[in-house]
Amino acid sequence: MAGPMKMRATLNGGVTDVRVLMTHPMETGQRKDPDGKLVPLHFIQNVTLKVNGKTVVESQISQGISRNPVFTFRIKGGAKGDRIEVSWIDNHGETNQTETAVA
Amino acid sequence: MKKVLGFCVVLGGAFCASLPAQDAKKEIQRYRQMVAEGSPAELFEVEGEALWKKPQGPNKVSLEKCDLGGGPGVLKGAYARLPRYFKDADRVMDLETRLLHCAVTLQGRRREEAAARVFGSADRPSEMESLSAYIAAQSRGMKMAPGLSHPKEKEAYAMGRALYFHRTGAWDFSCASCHGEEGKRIRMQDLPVLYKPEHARPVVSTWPAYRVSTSQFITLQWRMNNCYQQMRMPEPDFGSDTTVALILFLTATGKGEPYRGPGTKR
Amino acid sequence: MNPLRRTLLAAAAAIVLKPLAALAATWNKDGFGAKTTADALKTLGATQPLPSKDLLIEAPEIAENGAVVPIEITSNVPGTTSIAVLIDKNPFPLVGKFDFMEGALPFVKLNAKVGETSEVRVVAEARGKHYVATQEIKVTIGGCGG
Amino acid sequence: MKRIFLVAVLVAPSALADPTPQDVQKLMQRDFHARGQAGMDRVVQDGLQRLCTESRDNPPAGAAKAIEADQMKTIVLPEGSLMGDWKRGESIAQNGRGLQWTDKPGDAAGGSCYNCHQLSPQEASFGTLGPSLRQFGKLRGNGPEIQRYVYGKIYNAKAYNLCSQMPRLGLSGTLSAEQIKDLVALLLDADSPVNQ
Repeated sequence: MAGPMKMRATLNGGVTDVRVLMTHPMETGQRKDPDGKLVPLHFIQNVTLKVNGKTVVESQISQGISRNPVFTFRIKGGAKGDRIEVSWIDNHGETNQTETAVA
Repeated sequence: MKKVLGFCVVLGGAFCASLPAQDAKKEIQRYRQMVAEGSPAELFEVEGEALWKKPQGPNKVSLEKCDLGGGPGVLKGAYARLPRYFKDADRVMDLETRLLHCAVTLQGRRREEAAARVFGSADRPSEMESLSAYIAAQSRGMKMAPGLSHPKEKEAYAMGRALYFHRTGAWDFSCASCHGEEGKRIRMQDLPVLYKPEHARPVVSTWPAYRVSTSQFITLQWRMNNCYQQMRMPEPDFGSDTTVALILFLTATGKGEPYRGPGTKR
Repeated sequence: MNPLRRTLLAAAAAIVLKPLAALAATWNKDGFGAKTTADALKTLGATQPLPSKDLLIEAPEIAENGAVVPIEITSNVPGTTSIAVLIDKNPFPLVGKFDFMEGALPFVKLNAKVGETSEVRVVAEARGKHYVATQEIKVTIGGCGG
Repeated sequence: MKRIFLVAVLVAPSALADPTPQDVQKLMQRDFHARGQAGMDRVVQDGLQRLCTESRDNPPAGAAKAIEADQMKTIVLPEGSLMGDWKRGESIAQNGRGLQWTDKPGDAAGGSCYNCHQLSPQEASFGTLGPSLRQFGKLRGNGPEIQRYVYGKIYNAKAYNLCSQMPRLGLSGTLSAEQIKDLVALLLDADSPVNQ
C-alpha cells in the first residue's frame, strides 16, 4: 500500500500555493540494496492537480525526482474552502491521492 | 586577496570549480534553507500519528495513554520538556526511552521485541522514528525545557557533561574531539560546539529530523549511536543511561530555544 | 463492517480511482528515456528554444547533496502552457514536464536528483514557441565520508 | 531541625560533583555492547586517555613528557625508504572507513585525512580540525629526517603532542606500514599534488 501524502493549500494575496508531499522511493533502477542486488526502477510518472474537480496541472515526471517528492504549484485566485485534489500514479500502476480545502 | 575555495563533483572528482569562500558559504546556507522548506518530514508525522493510535502487542492497546510527562496521553509540549525524571520508572528518560517503556508497560510487548528495530531505513522507517516525528511536532513553538531539578536529573546532566569530554576508544576520541572548538569543520560540514548554549540551541530545537543524504528520518538516539560508531567505539544500548545523559546534557545546554522541528539535516 | 457495505465501498473506490488513472495516461516515454538533453528536447519539439530572461530559475548554486536539489521555476513569458526541467549531466536528463491549464500559474517547485555538477535547463512553451533558461548547480561532498 | 536541613543543602553540591573518568567508564562498561570488530576493550581508557580526560587536554608538563616518551617507544620504523606511492596515499587520505562496527575487519581502512586536513588542491571538501598540509613537503623538504617525523606522527601522533585529537593510526591498527609510507609520499614527494 502506498505511504501517506500530505498537502497544504494557502491563499496569499490572490494566489493559492499548493504544497504536496508524497511518500515514494523514486528508485532509479541503478541503486544496489545491502545484498548487492539492483533495486528495480520504481517511480511516480504522473501527478495531477485539480481544483473543484477541474484539472489545472498535469505533470509527467521521471526517476530523476528526489525520493519522497515535494511539489509546490500555484493557482490563480482561489477562495477559502476551494477543494484541492492531488493524485499520482507510478510505473507499477500504483496510485494514491489526497485532498484538502484552501485555507 | 579574496580566499578562493574550489568545489569538486562527487562522481569522478576530476573537475573542480571555484567560487569565493564567502559566496560558497552563503550558497550552502541558501541550499539548506530551500531544502528545509521542501522537507518531507511531515510525512513521518502522518505515519507516527497512525502508529500512536494503533492497538498493538498482547494487550491490544494503542500508546494513546502513554504518559510522556504531562499526564497520560498529553502530547502538547511533551517533547519540549524531555528528557526528564519519571517516577514510575525511577530514572531519567528521553522520548524514545519513554516510548519503549510504554510499549512494554501499556502494550505488554517484550522489551527485546519492541527494541529490535529502532533504527529504520529509507524504505521502512522504524516505529520510534515515525512516533518521534509525530510527538516532537506537537511541541512546535514551545521553549525547550528539559528536567533539571530532580536529583536524578542533575546526576544525569553531570554524567552527560562528563561523557562529552571523556576520551576513549580506538581513536582516543571524545565528543569534544570534533565538537570542541569554534569554526571547525569535517570535510564541508560545520561542527557545532555543543557545550556552548549559542551552538546547542539551534541544534536541539530541530531534532529529530529528516536526513536528506539518506532519505531517512533520524532521532537523537540514532545520532548518539552513529557518533559512537564513527568514534570507533562499541555500540551503546538503545535508551541506556549513557545515551539519555548525553541527550539531557545537550538539550539542557540549548534550553530556552523554541522548538521548530522536526528539522532537516544534510 | 458488513460484506455489502464493504463491496459498495470497494466499488466506490474503483469508480474514483479509474478516471484518475485514465487521465494520467500520457507519459513521454521517448523523452524520459533520452540519454542526452538534445534528444530529450527533440521529443518536446524544442530543438532550438529561444533564451529568455522571463523564465526564472531559483536554485542554489551549490548543493551539499545531489540527492535533493530544490529548483523553483516561474515563467513570466505570456501564454506559457508548459514547463520542462532537464539536468544536462544526469543519465536521463529530462526529469519533468508540467502542463498548466486555465487556473494554474506557470510555476513549479520540485526537488531533483543531480548526479554531478551540471546545468539545469528549463524549457517553457508559449503560443507555439519554446523558450529556455539555464543555471549551473555545483554538487559537493558533505560530511565524514565514513 | 533547621540546622540539619542547612547542612544537607551545603553537602548536596559535593554529592553532585562531576563524575570521574572512572565513574564514566564504569557506566560505559554497563551501557555498551561489543558489535562487529568494535570490542568492549575499547571502552577501557589507557593512561594517556585518562590523563587527557582528567586535564581537559592540558596535562601537567612532567606527566605529559613521561607518557610522550612511552608513546615514542611504540613507533617502529620499517627498514629502507619511507617514501611510498603518493597516488595510493591520496586514496588512503580520501577514505574515511576502518575500525567501525560496520566495517569488515579484513578490508583495508583509510586514514580519514581529508576529514580534518587540507592536502591536494584538487580536493576542496576538506576539514579544518587539523592544520592545512598544503605544500607540506615543499615547505619542509623531504629528507630522511622529515620522512621519519611524518611516519612517526601518522603512526602515533601522541608521541609528539600527548593530547592531540589525531588518532594513533599505526598503533591502533588502522593503517599498515605500507599505507603510512604511501601517506608519507603524499605529503613529501615532490610530484605529489600536495606540493604543487
